[in-house]
Amino acid sequence: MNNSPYFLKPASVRFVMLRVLLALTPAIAIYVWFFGAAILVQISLASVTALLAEAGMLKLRGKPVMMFLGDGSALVTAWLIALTFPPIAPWWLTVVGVLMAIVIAKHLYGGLGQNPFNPAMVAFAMMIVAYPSLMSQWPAVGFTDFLPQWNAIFGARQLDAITMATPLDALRTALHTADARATVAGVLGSSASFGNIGGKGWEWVAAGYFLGGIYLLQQRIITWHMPAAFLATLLVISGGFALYDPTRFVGPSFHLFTGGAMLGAFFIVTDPVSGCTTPRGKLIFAAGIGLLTWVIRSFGAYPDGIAFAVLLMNIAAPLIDINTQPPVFGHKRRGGDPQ
Amino acid sequence: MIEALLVMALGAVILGAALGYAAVRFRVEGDPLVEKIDAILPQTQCGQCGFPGCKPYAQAIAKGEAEINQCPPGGDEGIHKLADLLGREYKPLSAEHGIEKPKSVAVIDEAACIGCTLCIQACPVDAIVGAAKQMHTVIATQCTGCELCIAPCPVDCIRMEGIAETVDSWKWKYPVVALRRVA
Amino acid sequence: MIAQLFRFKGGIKPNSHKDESTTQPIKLAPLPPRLVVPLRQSARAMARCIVEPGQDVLKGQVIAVAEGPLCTAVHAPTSGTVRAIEPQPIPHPSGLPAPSVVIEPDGEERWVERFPFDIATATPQQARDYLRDCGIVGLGGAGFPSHVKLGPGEKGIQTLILNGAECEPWITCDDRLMRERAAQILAGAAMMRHITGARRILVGIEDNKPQAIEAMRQAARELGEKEIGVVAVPTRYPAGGEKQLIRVLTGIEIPYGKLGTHFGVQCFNVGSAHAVYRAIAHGEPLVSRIVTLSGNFERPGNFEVAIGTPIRDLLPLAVPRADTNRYIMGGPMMGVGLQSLDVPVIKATNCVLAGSPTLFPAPPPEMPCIRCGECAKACPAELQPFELYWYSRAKIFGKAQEYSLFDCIECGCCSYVCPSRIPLVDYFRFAKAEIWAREKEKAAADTARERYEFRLAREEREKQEKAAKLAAKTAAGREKAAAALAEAQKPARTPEEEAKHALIAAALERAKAQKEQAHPENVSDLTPEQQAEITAIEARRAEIREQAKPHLRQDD
Amino acid sequence: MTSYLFIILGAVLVNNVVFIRILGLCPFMGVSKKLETALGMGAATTFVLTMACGASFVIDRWLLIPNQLEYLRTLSFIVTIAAIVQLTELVIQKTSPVLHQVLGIYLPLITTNCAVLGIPLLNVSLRHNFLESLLFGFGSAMGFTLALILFAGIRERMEAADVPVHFRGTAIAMITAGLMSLAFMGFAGLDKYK
Repeated sequence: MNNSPYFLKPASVRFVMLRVLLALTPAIAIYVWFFGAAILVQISLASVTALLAEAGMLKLRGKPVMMFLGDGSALVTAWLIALTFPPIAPWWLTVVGVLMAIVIAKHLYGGLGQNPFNPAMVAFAMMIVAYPSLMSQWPAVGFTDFLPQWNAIFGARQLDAITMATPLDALRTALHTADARATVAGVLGSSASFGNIGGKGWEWVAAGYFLGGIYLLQQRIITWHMPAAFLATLLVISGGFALYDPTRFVGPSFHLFTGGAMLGAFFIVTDPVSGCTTPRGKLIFAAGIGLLTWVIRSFGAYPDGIAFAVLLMNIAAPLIDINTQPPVFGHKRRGGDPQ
Repeated sequence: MIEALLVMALGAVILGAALGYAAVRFRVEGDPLVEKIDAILPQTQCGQCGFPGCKPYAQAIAKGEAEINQCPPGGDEGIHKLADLLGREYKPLSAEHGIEKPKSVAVIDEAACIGCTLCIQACPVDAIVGAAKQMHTVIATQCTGCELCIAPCPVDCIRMEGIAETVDSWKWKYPVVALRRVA
Repeated sequence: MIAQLFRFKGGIKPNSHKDESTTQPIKLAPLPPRLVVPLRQSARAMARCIVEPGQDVLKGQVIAVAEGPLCTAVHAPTSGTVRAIEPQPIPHPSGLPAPSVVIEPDGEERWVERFPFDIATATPQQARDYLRDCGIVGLGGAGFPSHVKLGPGEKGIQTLILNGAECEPWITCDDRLMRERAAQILAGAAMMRHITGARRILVGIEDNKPQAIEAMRQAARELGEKEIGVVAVPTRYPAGGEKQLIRVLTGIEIPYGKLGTHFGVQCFNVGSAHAVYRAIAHGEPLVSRIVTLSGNFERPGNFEVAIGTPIRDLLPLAVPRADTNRYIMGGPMMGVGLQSLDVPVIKATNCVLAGSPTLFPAPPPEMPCIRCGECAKACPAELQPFELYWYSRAKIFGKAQEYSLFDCIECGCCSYVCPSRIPLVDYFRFAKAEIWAREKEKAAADTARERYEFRLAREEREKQEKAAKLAAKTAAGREKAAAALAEAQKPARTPEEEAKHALIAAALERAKAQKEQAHPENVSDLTPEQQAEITAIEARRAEIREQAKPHLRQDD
Repeated sequence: MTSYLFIILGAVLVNNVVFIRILGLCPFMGVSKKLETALGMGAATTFVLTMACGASFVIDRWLLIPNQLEYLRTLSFIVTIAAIVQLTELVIQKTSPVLHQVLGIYLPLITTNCAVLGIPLLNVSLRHNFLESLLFGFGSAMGFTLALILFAGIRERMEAADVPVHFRGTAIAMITAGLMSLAFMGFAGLDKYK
């Protein structure tokens, strides 16, 4: 005997998660086109690990395994980890990352819906702090031969031929450590890894994420608040500084179409569990991530700041939520006086 | 060496003087904490905690002389509230002080009552009315269910009765979590 | 006449299923063999019964009178004989019984004498008292006493709103009532306007009921009044919620804990207006109402049903389908699941909904909340249901209250949209009930503390008085001794001393009596043998006491 | 001017006293269950730490160094801090009894809060002048307060989470603190930017 309401709208968590996975596919296709099929290996590896870890943790915690496994949330985490890790990272790096995400960041906090930190970003931050060099070896654009990539993942690591630094990393290293006369224009012109607006190849992957993001918006799975606030903040602040000193600060198009910006905007920042939930809170949360991303990219020691920015704002999310509660019906105007 | 001693002594004198002044200047009167503790206690005045009432128990807690887990009528929830207020660790209800029971009220079997007034004297909240050699009765709405009237009754005519659920006192239950059904 | 409509945030648009039951006109339901009239008809108060088992009653005769401010009178729905006054199951989520009057109809429908109420000469207070004694409560579902809502409040009422929105799926009793009795509804509204002194009347009807809107507009035209506006409001659940409808029609938002009267606006169900008309124009108390039978029925429709008719006797009128597995009183969003078909129709019963496993499938298992915010988008009270859920589930009620738990109107929108299929409203009901219970407990504890402290103070005072008395006595004794020494013979006691002695003697007497009573004396109604045995035992005891005397100073 | 800003920024974010220097963990774990108490503790620590930095600078520069008594540094700093803590406790007891009760054991524990001793000692080794010492102390205390408040925010929410039984309470709090520390590592390098 249940209580009212007695009929419900057809919707489910699984439906939401499957839509998210679907939205990721165009970007993955572009990824494969430019950087080879290694990413598919990583995605499979991460998915299997995530499902096994999820099942194991559910079993340990005495929850119904099949019901929760079917919700698809572990797959979303796994795919995001695979897409943020280098596609030629050794297999154990991905596996350990996924385990960290599922076991520590997700299930120790009570599983789906209860984790205060974004599991995928926890995995990324842990791995980049622990294995900075492994996390910085990315495949060179256009070098799509499968066998060397396969070897890089599972066997002997003959990497020099197939790797290069990511555009963000290359720019940061050049500006920070090279001689003081290095300028943005000089660096961008000097390396093959830079494309027309962002990193070569990466700009197209970013476009794929953007496409997926539009689909999620259209499906009303995410709201406009977070992607808009995140991208706008990144745009304004990087644009402002690029105008102020174009030799030292790279422009907004580079920031938006390089690294994890687009993936972050639509798939990571928008994670409802660990983020803010009030309309104003969402704007502050995403803008904060945008700002911190730019700060860490421009001044920090790590190549891409999104993971840390997301985690830092995850920490602040409860406080932001508490302080941005929207007014309740009838409590908006002082004392609720009639006109 | 002498300098060192002098320096330390000088420091001690100055700091001591400052502290002494502050102790006088910021003296605290009364203890507002007792009120806060007392507000959490259920006011059954049953004495199961080992103190002659809720207030004395509150005072003992405030002084740190009593544990927070000695109040069976307050139950688990009362202990949690006390732990929160005082920043102490939660402890399960101490068994020697009793167990948490559903709330009940005393009922006097009026046919058996001999009018001895012993229960009236025992009742901490004056919830029993009657006079010597007259029948006594419990004002159910005022009864805290402390059971203190049971022992003194020479004819054992007082018993505790659980409070029956009515449409007015009925509460919505915790939703049945579907997970357990599936699992 | 109303140019601007306002909107409320949130809300949902479920399939409304209205057409199933609107095709047929309202039919009169036959009298059942037995009527069960609960004494608890209005929301919170129980009326005091004034009839006795075996008594004959007439239709419309008062069987229980109002007591307290939120109570209304209860009347016999038909003529017949009172068979019992006893707890009977009532339509309540608890399924618990409540005191009810069981009436066996004689089938003659003999009315009490009815007099129209002269509203023109009566004061508003008299009119309100009259409505209370006619048992008029809100017929929209909550059953709040109408006479209370007609009270003037601080600023008086300017706008009277008639609620014909009927936003819950399946329910059509107001729709049919408006189509068939529009003139009477507006006449009732005009009477309420007279009582409250309101300026204008607004009738809010969801725009999926064009015939009802047309009927009401026609009636308003015939009445020739300019200050009655019939407004079509957008169809969106819960547009018929009182606060939501007031918001849509006037832009005023009434917060939790405030009444419409604080803002010069008051809202009544169209059925209530109809009942007011019947009461004032014809002197008929509220003894029947329109009930929609819809859902999994072969012949759904609307019926005029005597209050107290058991649901079981109602069902054959609409013929439930074979796979019907449950009945709901009210709509699918806020109704009460019936645990027994013996419960009667009460004044708040607007609909009996038959459900089947296909119509209302069992809820899928609850998944964890992913904080997606769908519920917050759907909440018409603009709450954050997932936060309320988060803390209600963990029983951290203080936090839930910080998130305005009590502003929740339990409309069910959040549960309806939740992708994790969480019965959110159930959690909120649970949390509210717990908080209320706790507040009650707290109040009881405060009373207990007060009484305990008073007792302590009294004991202290008594002790002091006793001490003072003792001191006075010893002082008097010493004086007496001195006096005795000085003057050999004197009249022994002054009147004061006399009184004191009498007091002491009485106290001694009492103590003695107490001591005697301290022995088990449950010895009445004994057989002679038992009596003899007791006497023998007592004698032996006395003997032992006697023997023990050298060793014991006192035997108690 | 910018150097002062960098001192504060560095102390609050980059070298956060709790997350990066891993100092002052006892009050961090103990007084972070509720937001209000966290704020109170943060305020008390800010006051004490700033005062302690100022006082210890004065003692170090004008008492210990002129008399070649640097070997008494730790000892005299501890005594000074203890006195300041005592003073604070008396004031709080008078002005906010609830905060006093809530801070409870932790208030005297500010005395042994390693951050409160560590920051003045760091001041000495970093050769800060008086203003820098004060700013560094204040900045570190702000970092401590920030950590405490953020942690309290998360803990208040986590209180209702379905954490596995063995990890409830301190265990999950430690893990959370670790992950927060991880997040703060993202600030690495900010203070070294030229």
